[in-house]
Amino acid sequence: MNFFNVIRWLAWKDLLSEMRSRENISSMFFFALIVILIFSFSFSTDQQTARELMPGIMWVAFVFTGIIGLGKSFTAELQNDCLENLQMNPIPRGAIYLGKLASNLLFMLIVELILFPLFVIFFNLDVFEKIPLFVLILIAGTLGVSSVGTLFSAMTVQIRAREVMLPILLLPLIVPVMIGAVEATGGLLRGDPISLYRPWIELLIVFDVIFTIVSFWVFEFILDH
Amino acid sequence: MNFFNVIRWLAWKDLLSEMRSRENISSMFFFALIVILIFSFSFSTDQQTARELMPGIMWVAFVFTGIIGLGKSFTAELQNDCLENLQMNPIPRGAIYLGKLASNLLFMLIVELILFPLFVIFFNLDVFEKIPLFVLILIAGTLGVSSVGTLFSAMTVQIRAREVMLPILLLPLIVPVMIGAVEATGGLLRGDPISLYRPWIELLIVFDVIFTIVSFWVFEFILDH
Amino acid sequence: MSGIRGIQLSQSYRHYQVLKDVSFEVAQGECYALFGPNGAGKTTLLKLLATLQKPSSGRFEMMGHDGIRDRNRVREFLLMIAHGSYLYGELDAVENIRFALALRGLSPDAREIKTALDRVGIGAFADFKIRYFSEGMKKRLSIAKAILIRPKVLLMDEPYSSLDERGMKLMNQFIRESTGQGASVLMTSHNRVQSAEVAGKAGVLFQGTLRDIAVKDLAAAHELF
Amino acid sequence: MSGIRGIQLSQSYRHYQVLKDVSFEVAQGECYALFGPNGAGKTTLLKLLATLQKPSSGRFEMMGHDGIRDRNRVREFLLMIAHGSYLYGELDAVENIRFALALRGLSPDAREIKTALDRVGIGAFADFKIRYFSEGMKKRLSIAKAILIRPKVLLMDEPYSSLDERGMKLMNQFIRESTGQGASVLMTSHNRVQSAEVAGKAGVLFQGTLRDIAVKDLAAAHELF
Amino acid sequence: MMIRWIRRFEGWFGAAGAVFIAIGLYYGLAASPPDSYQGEVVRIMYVHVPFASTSMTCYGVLTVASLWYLWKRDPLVDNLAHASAGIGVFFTAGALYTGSIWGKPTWNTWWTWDARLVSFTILLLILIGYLMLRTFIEDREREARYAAILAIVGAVDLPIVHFSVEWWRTLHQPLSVSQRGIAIAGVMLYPLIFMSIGFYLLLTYMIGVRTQMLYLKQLLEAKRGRLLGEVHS
Ligand code: HEM
Ligand SMILES: Nc1ncnc2c1ncn2[C@@H]1O[C@H](COP(=O)(O)OP(=O)(O)OP(=O)(O)O)[C@@H](O)[C@H]1O
Ligand SMILES: Nc1ncnc2c1ncn2[C@@H]1O[C@H](COP(=O)(O)OP(=O)(O)OP(=O)(O)O)[C@@H](O)[C@H]1O
Ligand SMILES: [Mg+2]
Ligand SMILES: [Mg+2]
Repeated sequence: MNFFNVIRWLAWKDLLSEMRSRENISSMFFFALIVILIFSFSFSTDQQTARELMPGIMWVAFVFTGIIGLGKSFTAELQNDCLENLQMNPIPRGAIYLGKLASNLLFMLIVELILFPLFVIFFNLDVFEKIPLFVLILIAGTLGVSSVGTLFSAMTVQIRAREVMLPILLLPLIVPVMIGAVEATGGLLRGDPISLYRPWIELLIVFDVIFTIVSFWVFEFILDH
Repeated sequence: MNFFNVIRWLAWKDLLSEMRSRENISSMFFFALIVILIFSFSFSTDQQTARELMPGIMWVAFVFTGIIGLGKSFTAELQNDCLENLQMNPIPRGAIYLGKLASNLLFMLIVELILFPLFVIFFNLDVFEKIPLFVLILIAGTLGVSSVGTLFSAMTVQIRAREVMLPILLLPLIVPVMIGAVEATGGLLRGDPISLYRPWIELLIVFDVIFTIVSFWVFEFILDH
Repeated sequence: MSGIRGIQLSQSYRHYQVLKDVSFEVAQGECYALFGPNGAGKTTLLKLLATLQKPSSGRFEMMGHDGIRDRNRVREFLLMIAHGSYLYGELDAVENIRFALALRGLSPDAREIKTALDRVGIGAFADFKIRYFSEGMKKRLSIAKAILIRPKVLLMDEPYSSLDERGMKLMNQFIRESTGQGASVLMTSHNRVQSAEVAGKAGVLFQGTLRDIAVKDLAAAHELF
Repeated sequence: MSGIRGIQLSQSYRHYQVLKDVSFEVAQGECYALFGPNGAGKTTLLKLLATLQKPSSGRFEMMGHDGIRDRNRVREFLLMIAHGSYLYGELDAVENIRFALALRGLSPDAREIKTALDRVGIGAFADFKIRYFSEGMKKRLSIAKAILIRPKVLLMDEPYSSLDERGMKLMNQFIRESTGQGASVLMTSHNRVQSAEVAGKAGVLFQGTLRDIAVKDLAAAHELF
Repeated sequence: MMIRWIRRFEGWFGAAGAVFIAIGLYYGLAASPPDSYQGEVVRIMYVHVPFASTSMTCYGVLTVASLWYLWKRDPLVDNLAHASAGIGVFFTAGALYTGSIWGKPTWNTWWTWDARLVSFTILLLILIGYLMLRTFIEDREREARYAAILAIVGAVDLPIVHFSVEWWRTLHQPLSVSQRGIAIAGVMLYPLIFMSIGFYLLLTYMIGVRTQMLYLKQLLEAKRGRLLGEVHS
């Protein structure tokens, strides 16, 4: 059984389901939008503070939205005991991990990229020449969240209280990712010289690499006794 | 069939399940705790700003925690089709609503009261003589969230994409509650004269009354065709 | 006054009409067995009668009451035993029974409950959480519940499924007892042999329409549809 | 080399030992029918063999491979048909089959799939989302999947449940075909009549231990346990 | 009954709407002078204000139709509610869009956390939530029922959102720019009136067409269902 074939089929299945029901992307998008509005409401006292808080608001909204998407990713496998079926099949566990990671990452990135113009409008940002770097930070931060997230999502889906356990376990672990992403985004938007926030981007990339490798490796023990 | 008996039994059942598994309260507690930490990380620039943001952080954390609890409240009824059973039984729909509202409100309040001392410590607050008023605001805000929340939780649990649809539908509607609660809490903690934030408390109470009545009334159409 | 009377019931789903003008009658003290191929609409018919969904057209009566207008009256008579067991995982067998009966205003004493559980052969598991019950054990618990409730109208979706042989006998004994006390029983089944033992009347649902057949034909070898 | 060989398999749950030193053997081309009262541990035994959980003690072999150490080998042989249908609600019948087969490295052409669906009588529903399937229709789809996969080891938990009579015949035909081609079939059942038609060997699981019985006893009237 | 009524009159509404809007545009873009403060930018008003008020009307129609549906369970009324929500999204988004275009030159920002803007955004979110809710329910009857409930609860909520937000902002800080003081007089009033009437006629036309479309789609589905039922089982 070809490793990459399994990844491809798993991602195909998730994308097809998504295209049919349009559940995840549309609902994640609106969830994020509403979270951003609620945050801006609750925190922003004036235009200036709002802009300062914006990277934090943005990343908290992305992470929460991501958690919702991650949670659904494996609960979808619970219907009709599909998860048991994956477990019983002669496929490498790592391929399952990567397939799921691919679809999760894709969904999150799509949502984030749709949201981005809204941020520009809401917070009056001026970023057009910084877009490539911004996208890099976005991808790095999102991968950091979804690499561990996919692992934990597979784990928590098999226990009681799953809806809560995913954020409880995941959030503390990704604090460094969040800090890195918030600082890098903040630096970029403030127009700091790149040397000031470059370490944060490097931190993000280091985390991505470590988290993805470790998760890939331990995933085996989650879907198998 | 006695109306109040049904309320009592429904709440009894939820509380007993909770005492057995200790799922909701402990997990809601940790979730809220982590959310607060994450927020403090992502937003706090200095001690002063942190204290100003604190009412916002607190209520956003409470509302998100509440949404998690509300979501579980009715998904618990999905196992073994219990919700269908409630629907087939000759009990007034309003009693189901109030029974569920009671247990939801109770869980949320317990979590909030456990968290409160932590706020006092984290943010160095000085509130001991203001506790009665604070508890009033807490109850009023929480009832506002859980009155519509219980209604929508019963609704979204019966549709696809339920995990996301609950916050998507609920959050916009409870914006006034959040504003009222944040402003009232802020005024109280800053030590403003009560006349300044009294309108917010009144807003909360008006909202509670209207929403509980409306939800009680339309709940009938959710559990029955 | 007949126990259940369906009058030209039709049900369409979005893509698809499942039931077409289905009419039938189950007298008090009678058991009607409904057969039909997979996907014929048997479960759908039971759900209509259980007041869980509204027929697209047509109406039905139970004990002389209109099933749509007076549905709260009808709910006092009927009990459904279906694939979902209507049990709460965190409560034990006795608590589940107490709760189910409380919703109907009944409060049996401990001895009665014990007797019923013993009768269905799960007395030894009285204080086991339902979460640990096997499929057949849950079905048996449903019978115990029905024994204590003594409904006037019993709707059963594949009552024999997942019961062992002794369980099936128990089920038939219970059905005979119920009809003996004047209850109307409507069941769907794929098990001709067991159904023939208790049915007083039988029908086949095929291509959306219901055709009565003779009970003695159930024992015969030829195909029903 | 036997198809399945269980060697002193035991399984304990927290409170309670369900299986005690269960040993048995199913030759290639043989069908073994497992009976036992509700809660005897039949499903538990199948789950062990399907590599879904690890036995508390004991071991088993499939096609000569150790079921615990070499479980990835074993998974290439086995297919389970259980209460959960392992189908994705948003995909249609054909897509579900494609996906399931892809996980085993198979890619049937459209004609093959069509033939299999027609054979199990749901050819007309080939492009229906699984979400709309009735219980029996899902079971039939599982048979179609098995026809295309042709596993060497078939584990079936109550294969006849929710199938109509034609469906049961279909199931038996499929089992006979599989054993004819050398597959080993292990099934649990409460339906003696149907099982007797295909079983070459039978056993009763009672109070944790397995006792072999003669297949001709299945047709006899006396009780098995 | 009602559907025939709609079919007979909607064309007239559409045509009349087009005429009024054409006249309004002519007056607004050509015949009226630029504003003394804002210059040419003020002309956005002639679309912005009608957009804003028609979208509020849409929510009004949605609320009434929802109450009516829960009371009478007439599927056509549900179609009306569904249609007005969909059209409402269009007009609300139009108001937001024209508003923020107007905001850039006058307030020097596309967006600010002002009372009206926020409560209006929440209106849009409720409408979108309403449409999403509808797509996530298979069963026709349940879809209509749940959607009606959401609309009603939202209708109770919107005034509260509006007023609370207003209090909030006015309690703390003055509005960044007060635009309420445009003297609407004479030459600027006429195009506004024409445009508003035109927009209302257009709204009626659009809701009529959309209601009819949803109604026919439902009929078609039912018919197809009966046929499929014969083919399949
Ligand atoms: C995104 C931005 C905006 C939104 C969401 C918005 C929304 C609204 C709403 C809801 C109304 C009320 C309609 C009614 O009561 O019938 C309105 C009216 C109005 N808006 Fe805007 N608006 C925005 C930007 C602006 C800007 C930038 C200006 C002018 C500089 C403006 C000027 C007006 C005027 C003059 C009226 C009519 C007078 C009144 O009823 O107060 N709006 N707008
Ligand atoms: N929500 C739905 N939307 C569309 N079609 C549905 C829905 N629910 C059921 N159906 C269709 O209605 C038909 C009847 O389903 P039903 O569950 O009543 O069958 P059944 O007679 O109980 O079959 P079985 O013996 O397999 O349990 C099936 O073809 C199914 O696909
Ligand atoms: N996770 C668990 N924890 C504790 N006990 C369990 C667990 N799972 C199953 N059991 C117990 O193990 C026993 C066997 O369950 P199993 O589902 O294997 O029965 P079964 O033979 O398949 O019965 P049925 O014919 O009713 O399906 C039951 O008494 C059940 O209560
Ligand atoms: Mg059925
Ligand atoms: Mg079993």
